[in-house]
Amino acid sequence: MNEFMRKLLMLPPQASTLARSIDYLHYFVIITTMIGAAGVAALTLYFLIRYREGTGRDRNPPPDTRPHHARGGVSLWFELSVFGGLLALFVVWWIIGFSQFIRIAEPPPDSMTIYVVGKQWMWSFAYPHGAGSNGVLYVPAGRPVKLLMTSRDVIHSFYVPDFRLKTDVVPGRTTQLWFEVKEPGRHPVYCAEMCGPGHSEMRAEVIALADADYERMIQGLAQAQVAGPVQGLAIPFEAEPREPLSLAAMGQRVAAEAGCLRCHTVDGTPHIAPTWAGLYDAVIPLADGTQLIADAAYLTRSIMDPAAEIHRGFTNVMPSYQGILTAPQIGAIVEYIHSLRDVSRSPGEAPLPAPIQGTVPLVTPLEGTAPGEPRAAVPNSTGATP
Amino acid sequence: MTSYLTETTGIKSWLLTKDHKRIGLLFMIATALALILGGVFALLLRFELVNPGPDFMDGLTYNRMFTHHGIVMVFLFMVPVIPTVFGNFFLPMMLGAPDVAFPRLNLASFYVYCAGAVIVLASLWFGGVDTGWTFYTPYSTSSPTAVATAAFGVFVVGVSSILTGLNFIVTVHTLRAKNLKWMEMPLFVWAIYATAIIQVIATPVLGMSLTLVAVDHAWALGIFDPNMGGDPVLFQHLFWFYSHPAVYIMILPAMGVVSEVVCTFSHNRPSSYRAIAFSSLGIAFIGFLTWGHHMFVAGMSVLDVGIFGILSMFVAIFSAIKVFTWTITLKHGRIRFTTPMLYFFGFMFLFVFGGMTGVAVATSSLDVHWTDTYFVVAHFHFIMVGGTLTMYLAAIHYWFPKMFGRMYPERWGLVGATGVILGFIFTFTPQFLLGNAGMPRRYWTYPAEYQWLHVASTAGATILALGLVVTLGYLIWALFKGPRAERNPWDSRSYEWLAPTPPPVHNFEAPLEITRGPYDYHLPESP
Amino acid sequence: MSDHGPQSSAPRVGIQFQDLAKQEHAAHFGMWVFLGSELLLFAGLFGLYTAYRVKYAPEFAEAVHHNELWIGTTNVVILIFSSFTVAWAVHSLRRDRRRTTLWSLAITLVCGLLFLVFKGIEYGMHFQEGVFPGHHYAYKEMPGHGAQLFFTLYYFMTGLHALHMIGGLAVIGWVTARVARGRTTSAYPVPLVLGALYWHLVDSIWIFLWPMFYLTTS
Amino acid sequence: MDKTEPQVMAEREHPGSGAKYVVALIALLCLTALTFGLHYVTVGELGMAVALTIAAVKVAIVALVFMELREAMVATRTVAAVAVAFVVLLCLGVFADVGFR
Repeated sequence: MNEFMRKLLMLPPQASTLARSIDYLHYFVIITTMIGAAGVAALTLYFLIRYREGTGRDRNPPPDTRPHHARGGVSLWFELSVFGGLLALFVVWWIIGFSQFIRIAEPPPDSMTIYVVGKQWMWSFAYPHGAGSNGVLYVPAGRPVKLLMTSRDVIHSFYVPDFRLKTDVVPGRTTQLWFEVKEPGRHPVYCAEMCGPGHSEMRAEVIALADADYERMIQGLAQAQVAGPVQGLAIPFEAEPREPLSLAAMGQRVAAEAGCLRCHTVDGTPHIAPTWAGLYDAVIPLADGTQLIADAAYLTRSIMDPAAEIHRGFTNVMPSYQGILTAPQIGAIVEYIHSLRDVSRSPGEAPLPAPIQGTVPLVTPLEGTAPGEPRAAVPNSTGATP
Repeated sequence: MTSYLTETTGIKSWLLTKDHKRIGLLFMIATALALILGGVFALLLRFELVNPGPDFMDGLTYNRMFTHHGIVMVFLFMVPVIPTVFGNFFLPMMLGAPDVAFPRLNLASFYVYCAGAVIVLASLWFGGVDTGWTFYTPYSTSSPTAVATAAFGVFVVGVSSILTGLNFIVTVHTLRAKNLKWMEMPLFVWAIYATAIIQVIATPVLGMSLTLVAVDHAWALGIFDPNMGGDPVLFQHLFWFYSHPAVYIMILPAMGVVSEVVCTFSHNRPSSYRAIAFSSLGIAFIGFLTWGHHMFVAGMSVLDVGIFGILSMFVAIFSAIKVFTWTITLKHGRIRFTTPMLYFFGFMFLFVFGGMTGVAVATSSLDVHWTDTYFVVAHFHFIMVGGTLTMYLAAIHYWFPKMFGRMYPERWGLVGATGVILGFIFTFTPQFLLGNAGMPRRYWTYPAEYQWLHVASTAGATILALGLVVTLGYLIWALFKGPRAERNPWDSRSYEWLAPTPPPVHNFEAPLEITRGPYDYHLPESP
Repeated sequence: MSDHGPQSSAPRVGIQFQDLAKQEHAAHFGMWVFLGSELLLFAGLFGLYTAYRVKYAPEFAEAVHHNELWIGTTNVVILIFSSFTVAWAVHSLRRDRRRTTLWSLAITLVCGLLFLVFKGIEYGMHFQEGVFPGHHYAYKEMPGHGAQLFFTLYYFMTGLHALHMIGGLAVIGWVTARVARGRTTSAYPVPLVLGALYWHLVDSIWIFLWPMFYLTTS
Repeated sequence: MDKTEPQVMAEREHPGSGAKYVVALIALLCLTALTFGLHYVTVGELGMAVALTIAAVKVAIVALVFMELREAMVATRTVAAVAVAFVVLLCLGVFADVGFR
């Protein structure tokens, strides 16, 4: 029955744990709708034929002489029960639908987190282990996955028809979406909010892997064993570290490799470029006399276009990293700067947070850190700062 | 007595007329041009979608095309069409009044509409707009296209809408003929009155939000710009505070036409006058409480999802009351099956299906899958085209004799109506399935598995367009060659039929005194 | 709004109206519908103010503190007084006291201009500090997004209100001229009544803007 | 609904005393002073609520006395009430989103 209805309505496969129950409500609602519309049309047609002019039936009832705005036709009780019943039906839809919506909106506490960045016109994914991918989202099957999503430019919408899920990806905010894929497989991802000329090419793919495959995949020990060509803008998996890293640790590594730390210090020491210590969310003076808050948006802009807003007291010597660093890499650097937020801007005033040794857990508590709490762990993986 | 058509002659006597009937005809020409333009855009879109890959457009062109299809159809056709054409022409006549309350304001409204339309179309010249008719920020404030021009044009059209609404509200309150009580007004008047309330209340909010977008686009005010702490979702709140009630601006007048058509041609009084009249007001007011159901996945609070979800369920009940009342009205009638009745039959199926899928998409968990897919596209076209456009066509046929003094050819009418309704069903039923299958809206290229449904939809659109062309053809023929019409060819009891055909400048030979209700079919016709 | 504004003191009834009372009622009622529509023009901005105030409560309070309380308060008193004078003008016209009417209207006009002058002074003070709307905002002491949005809204709402003020001045000026020429008299005071209604609406909106933008609540 | 037109005519022909306008003016100025004084005492959202409530009372006085809503027809009063109600409604709907995210 489920399969028959699903195929009849051309619904895609029910790949997430929530999909089937949502589809059941779908069948209920659509069947009722069809019965309603067909019933009204049939009744109308019946009356149109039965009471057509010249059949003789048209003169059956005695002329109704009550004023035209008096009630007529059918009994009040009949009407009330029709509308009461209809309203009750709609309210039942609402109750089921809204309770399902609450389940859709609240991820289970044990979900693993993946960061999603939408930008014109591609999807980037950053994993807790520090790896990143564009165009293909790898997830473990059978485990709840929570996506924390934001946009670099305009509103996008992350839509996976096979999961029956979609959430807008809004710049300046983080929205979330969670799902649990039932089995390993591939599922198309669309952008569902008009975002410019490339809107219809802003597609991606979710590839669900068995747990063990996922672990190997993400640690770079093995390539995904998935049959068939990769669709859309899929770009091969990149940047697999040898050991699991937090996003901030990943940022630290990228910053070192890309040469950022040759000019930017991380302990507040004055150098060629503004220090990253305590920079995040700080109010900084600009060369043109204005001020702004060094938030994620500003930091990102400065990496892409350093000359636009120069910190007062510094000369611009920095090249643009647009096209050199990938979106997840930039996100990781910003996250790294974020992790240095509570470091004092002038050295000696406050002790630096001690570098944490060793590896960090697979699922890092990055998103849970509130101001005042210790920042995310930063393993000193690459050794000395150049 | 000379008719309003021939009382004075010359271009100037038309362009500077203060006669509500002539202004109605001016609007009829202007909105028909908008319909043709929007229809051409729609056909181009449909033919681009025949193949999954690019055909004769690129992404930007396609985006501009659907944006202009939306803006032209919504703001230049659907919103103004029935109130400004048939409301203008028949509202005063149904009240037994010689004109609307403010005739000069009425003419001003026409020219403001024209100015707005010209500005909207001028934006095409300046590179078009590619944001969709919804103008969502921050895309709309950063798009390099002529967003500010188009937004300003829509603002100006909105002013016209407010002026018309204001005029109609005052007309209903002050110009009812002697002895014409509120509960004896024809039901079309109630529908137009309820529409006018929405126009006056909701349109300024749209005006303000589009002004914010236009100013932001032009001078970077950044009130919705996330880089400056703004919240783009707030724009959606303001936009839908107008644009959801705007759906009722579009459908309520069509419902008014249904009430008139069904009573006249079934020769019966409405099974409950009060139910139809008051549900119009109910729709007008409850319709304002549901705007958030367009934003379930936009990052709105779960609380708001719940509130707007349940309120959306209530508004559907009022439409259900109307549908039910119309159906029962047929019972024990003496039904004459004419072209307007065929449109009515089509309406009953399309509107009920479209309306109930509306309740379905307001069901929050289902909306998560459906929103921004072709399902929503199909749903609102069922309401807009299946509801409003069919009843607009029914209204043209129903009132054609009174407006022009000639009859349209009935057989051709039935052929045209069949084409329109069948074409419509073939166009939009596949789109429901496309939406179910997960095809997002506003895509110009798409995965190949969706192709056959797109081909079916395009074929349907072609039939729909042919139906409309046939209709336009025989109506123009009938305008000049149709047989002369009597004063009351449908034997209706509504008051506008008491006037001569076509009516003289101030509508009635003598001030009308109301002695019976507009649906007193048990009484013999006595003018 | 008075579609059939009489050209002489003898009122002319439009063909569509049954009598003069209906016509007066139509004009009056139409004006009220228009005022309702005007109010809704501000509704979106009130909504935005609500939202951003919730989101940036501390910064809003600080920014409110920065606005010149004395200017806002003087302006609220000025407008309340002008509302009284315009009401008094209507009252006097109905009693055929043309001189009082004209004086009341003149005071109203002066009040309106005074309001705009104060508003201009305040804008000037803001500009000097670099408090500009939107991207052009450059005030160093309050660099936060909340303050920036507050001032953008401030410019938008007070600016829109000032535009209405200018419109109101034009209407009242036009009515004053009509009264002075004896075209609007107690026989048909509708143009003055309608102008006054509009003026009161502009006043009422400022009564709300005053606590929103000037009374600190930190 | 529009049965009260004679009232308008009556108001036009027999204008009442002007005292009510003076009383209204004094009341408005007193309320303004009260708001001004209270804003030093009350703080935070409570202060805003108090200030807006007084503002609403003031606008009610302007509408009822200066704009003669007290003598106006039911229809006119309905228009005023509906317009205000929809402004409040818009703010509430937005608040229910932003305040509860």
